[in-house]
Amino acid sequence: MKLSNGLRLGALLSTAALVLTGCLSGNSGQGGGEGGEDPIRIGISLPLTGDFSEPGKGVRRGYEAWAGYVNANGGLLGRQVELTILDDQSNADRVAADYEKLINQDGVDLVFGPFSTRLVVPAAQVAEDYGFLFVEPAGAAEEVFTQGFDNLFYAAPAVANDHYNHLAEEILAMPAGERPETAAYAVMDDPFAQGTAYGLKEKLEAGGVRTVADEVYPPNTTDFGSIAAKIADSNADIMVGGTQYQDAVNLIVSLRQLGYQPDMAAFSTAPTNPEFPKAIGQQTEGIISPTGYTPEADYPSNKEFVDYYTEQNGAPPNEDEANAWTTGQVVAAAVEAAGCADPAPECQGKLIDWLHNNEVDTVVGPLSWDEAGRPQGAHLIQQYVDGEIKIVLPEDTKEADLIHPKPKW
Amino acid sequence: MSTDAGRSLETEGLTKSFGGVRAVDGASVSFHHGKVNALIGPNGSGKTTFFNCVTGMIRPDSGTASYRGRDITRKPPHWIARAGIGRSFQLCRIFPRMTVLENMLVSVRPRTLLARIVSARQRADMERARELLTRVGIDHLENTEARDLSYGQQKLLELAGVLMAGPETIMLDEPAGGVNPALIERIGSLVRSLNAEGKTFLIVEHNMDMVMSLSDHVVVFDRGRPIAEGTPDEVRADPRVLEAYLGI
Amino acid sequence: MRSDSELVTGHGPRGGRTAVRAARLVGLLALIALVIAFPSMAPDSFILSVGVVIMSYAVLATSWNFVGGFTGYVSLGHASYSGLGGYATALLILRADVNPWVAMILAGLIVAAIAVPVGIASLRVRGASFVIVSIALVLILLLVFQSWGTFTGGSNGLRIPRPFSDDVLRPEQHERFFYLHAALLAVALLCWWAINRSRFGIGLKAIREDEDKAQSLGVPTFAYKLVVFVISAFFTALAGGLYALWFGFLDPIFQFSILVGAYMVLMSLLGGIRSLFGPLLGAVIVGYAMEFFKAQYGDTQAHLIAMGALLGVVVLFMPDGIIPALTNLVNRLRPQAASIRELSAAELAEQRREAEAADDTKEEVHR
Amino acid sequence: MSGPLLLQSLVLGVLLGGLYALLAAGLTLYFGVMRVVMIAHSAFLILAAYLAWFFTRETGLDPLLSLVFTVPLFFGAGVLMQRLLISRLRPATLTMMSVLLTFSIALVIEGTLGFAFSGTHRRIRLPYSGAHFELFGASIAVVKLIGFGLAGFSLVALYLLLKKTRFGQALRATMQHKDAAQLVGINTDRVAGYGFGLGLATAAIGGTALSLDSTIYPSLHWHWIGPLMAVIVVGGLGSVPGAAIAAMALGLGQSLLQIPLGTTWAQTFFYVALFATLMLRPQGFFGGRLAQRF
Repeated sequence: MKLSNGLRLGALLSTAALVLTGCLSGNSGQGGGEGGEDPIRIGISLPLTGDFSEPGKGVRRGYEAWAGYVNANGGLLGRQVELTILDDQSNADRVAADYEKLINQDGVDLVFGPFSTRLVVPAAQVAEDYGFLFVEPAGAAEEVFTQGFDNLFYAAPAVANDHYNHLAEEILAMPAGERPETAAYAVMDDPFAQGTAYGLKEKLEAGGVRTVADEVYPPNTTDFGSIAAKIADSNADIMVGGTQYQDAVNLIVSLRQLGYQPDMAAFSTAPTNPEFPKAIGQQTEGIISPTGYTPEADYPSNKEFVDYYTEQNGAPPNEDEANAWTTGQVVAAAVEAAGCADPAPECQGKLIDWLHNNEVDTVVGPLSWDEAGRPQGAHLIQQYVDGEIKIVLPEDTKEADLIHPKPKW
Repeated sequence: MSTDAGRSLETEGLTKSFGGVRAVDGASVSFHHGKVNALIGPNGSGKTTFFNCVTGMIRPDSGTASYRGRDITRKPPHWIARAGIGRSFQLCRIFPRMTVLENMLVSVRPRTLLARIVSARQRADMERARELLTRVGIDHLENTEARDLSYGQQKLLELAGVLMAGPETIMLDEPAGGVNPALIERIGSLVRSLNAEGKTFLIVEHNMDMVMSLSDHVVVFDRGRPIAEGTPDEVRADPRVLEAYLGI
Repeated sequence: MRSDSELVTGHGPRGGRTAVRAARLVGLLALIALVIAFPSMAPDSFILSVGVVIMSYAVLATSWNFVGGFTGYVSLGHASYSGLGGYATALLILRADVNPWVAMILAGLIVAAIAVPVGIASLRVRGASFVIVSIALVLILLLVFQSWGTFTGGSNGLRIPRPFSDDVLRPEQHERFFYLHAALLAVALLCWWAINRSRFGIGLKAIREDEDKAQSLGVPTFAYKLVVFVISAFFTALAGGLYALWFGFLDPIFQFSILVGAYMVLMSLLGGIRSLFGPLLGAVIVGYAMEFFKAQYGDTQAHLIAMGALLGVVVLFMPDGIIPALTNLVNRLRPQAASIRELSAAELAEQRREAEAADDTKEEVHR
Repeated sequence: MSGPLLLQSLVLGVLLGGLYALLAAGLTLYFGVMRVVMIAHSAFLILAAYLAWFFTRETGLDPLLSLVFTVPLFFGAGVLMQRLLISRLRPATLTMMSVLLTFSIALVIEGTLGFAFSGTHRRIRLPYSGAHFELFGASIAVVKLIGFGLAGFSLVALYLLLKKTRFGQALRATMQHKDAAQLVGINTDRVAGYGFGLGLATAAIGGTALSLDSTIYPSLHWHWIGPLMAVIVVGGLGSVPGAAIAAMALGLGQSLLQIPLGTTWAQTFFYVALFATLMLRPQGFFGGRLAQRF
């Protein structure tokens, strides 16, 4: 009792603070790297654990494949690239702290974006504050582009609202008898998922397709009985799901349990997941999904990517991997053009300016951006045909014909 | 007020049942102001439940309780405490991780907001607390945590804490339970001297020697209601009491 | 517990007392000096940002400890109040164009007002309902803030403009916010200290020890619990608002998260809920440990397991926290600290408390 | 709102309410025997669902067969948990500390599931997952009916156990008045242990039922614990039939409210009911606080 708390606490805290500053700053001061021999260090934070971990891991595979490919082919500006990937645990506070750490302590030369719209905004803020170029593989929702970031670029063909553009055109061009008249929407309360479904809804409503059901559900909903009941009750001609993955699976099962059979069913993201056909089985036939990427696309760099990735990982890449690779390609193009890759504001400024004014050829096609970082394209539309997912729209790249109405599920 | 001079705690048809068992069953009792009252009865006759009903710890199902003519039925315990009734608990309850002195200071009743936020260690309160601790004989332990006291010391602390609140009437639930004869003697003499200073007592007790030597008025409980009352001698002579205790 | 008893300036030798006071003053000054010096000691602005986060945890844990430490009521849902504080601050700035600092204070008051009905609902009955309501409130707020997109920004989140002009660079922002958090912490600690020594505080501690007994001595337990609960919500909301101003982005799933509330509990409990500086110490330890383990072990789900295990160990083996445990250790090592305590006394008391609960029952059963 | 939709929602509400009822009965058992708010109940629910999924993945057999292992396993785990962990807590602070202890167990389970199976959403693929039949224009999914049947069967079994057996009598006595039970010679410690075991066994059954018709992921338990807490408060803490009735009522209410309000707002129904109960009738609407009935 004589040794007072204050003193003891003071001592403890000072020790802790010393240890803290000591341990955590162990590997600082390696930044810069003006000399040509040093590798170019690239910092990335990804959700490797927690709710977004599945796509997060896909993005990591894409980034690692890209780095491996670049290093095997002479590097960037003649320097090897080295990735520092941190886990943000699917948490916004962490993602900001991670970029803070990458930029300040690990002294990275460049940063790549994280996964998920919910994590892109806080991460982009940190990058902007330090003047870093911020190219991101996921974060397609409109909100990402209305925050006034001038360092942000989305490395995919289209923002969420434009994903279904080809499908909307196709539907509205159908002859009166075939053309669906009513539509039902079931949308996860997530900026990206809402962007895709409501982008289509807007266009269909403008074209005269009535909305007869519009259900929004919280992320991580698992009971879709009631939502399915309302959709089945509306008996809409087409069913649009603004979905991620598990929700689409649950929704489809629930709809089947109620015996609802739409003429067309479109879901975002989920059908492109390789787990999807395993979970749904034969009933995938005719399900439509937009995608920003297909391994079959004949863009110049795509074949190398697919070959290299398949060789490394034993399976062809998916959209997440492709978007990560695209991010690498976009940044690499800017770096090659600007001739620099270091954290200095002048260099990062050059990279940003260059991307605002130029087009980059990538595995998802040529990309260019408006001043807010929106890419100026549309997604391909895929459909399960004979158990395989195939491109059906637009006309010039299709691998199979659109099946309409779709078979029963 | 003059008509209320002799009135203390009174109940009318007080009833409380637990899951169909009537612990207190329409008890109508009155106790005498300024006297040492005792409430006795066999185990399970509802004395403690009765105690808890009148001090607001348990809500009675029906009936009324009043103190000095004021209705106290279903009032919260702190309200009843402020009306002038202090109580101890069977088996003794103190605040184990607070010091003896802090235990005493809990009983201080600030009335205004300002009085609540001033330091608890007001000179006047501390002096009164020390005085009472001296009176019960544990003043040397004031900075000890209450859980480190012996059981007897804890009982004395509880009594001192009740006194600190300055009640007119003090209800003691088995003050002699589990303590040694010397301490029983000490508690007895404390009750006597406090009574001489004008405090009313209401004691639930099994120790017949203590009851008979201390009390002025005895109420006998059986099956949740009073069956006899009077002076110790009258009660002792009452055949119904014998019957209740022997269970004939 | 010792920190409580130390406030009693007892009969001890006068010299010893002044020595204790001097030592305590020196300790306090050292702590203040350390906090003031931290930003200049930090080698880079990442460390500084970690400092801001830990400071924010310390404010949150200290705020939590108003209700947890004084009354012993454990709230697992204090993230409700920090989240509401953050959102109220942001919405006042964005929708009503209020000055950020005024907005933060107003937000604290609004949340305190919201806490009143919540407290009435959850504190009227003892124990279990309080915990259940605290958890339920986080979950309901998550749903509401997620769904009510037109007002709260919904799942898109809400970006909060900087309170300082754009030419204040990020490291400078960190430094300012570090000091702001430290100032808020100082106010919260001062308030805790003032309550701890007041008559109000004595009543609250009596509630923690034995609520029935406190009531029988005239302590208006419900009113006391409600008041301290509202104070706790107020400080938690200020902490939430200040953090929101620093972080600049709110997303309902991270604001209204049970885990955030659980961290507050873990930190307070670990440090010692009955000590003024317990939550602060807990926040430093847990905050540092989180950074350390993440840096060492990276991407595993293990942080959840570690946190769960740590909480379980604290609850089972060290419910009083580190500060009392250390004090006991120090006391035991010093031979002159002879205790009057008979070893069995505490155990006896425990048994009696258990038996005590039976008092009404016995009567019933014996008939 | 059309007639068939209303009927369909009623059917879905009843099917959902059955599962809630079983799980709430488990929570009530813990609270009854030990005054413990068992936060980890839904974590065990998810654990059981994962075990069912794992069982089916490894053996290819029907997930219902996993009950043969999980029910005894969970029963044993419950007994051990009560005897080794909960009973160590000091009675004075039992309610609060048990919340923290069970909370920490929930975190450990969630973390371990994430560690072992990653955060990926899992779903058992059943040949009959989409199967359904029509009843008065409403369609009833076979998997949901199996889940409901399991829940109903278990509830009836639990009811009979509590009502008709000596052990049930002892358990009820312990729930109503532990000290009284002790005084009449019941070994309340042992009974409390078995009560805990029974509670966890309901989580095993519920988890298996859940796994038939839902995707599962480690953090799913947060989604369940809130509504379950609301159910036991509305039902009256400690009352098994109260909890079952409240579960049915709230499940139906949520299902029907989804028609006008949408999914998200309908979920708040549970919490609104919780707050209303505490404001208006803290002892609960069905059965009373620690009801003596049953």
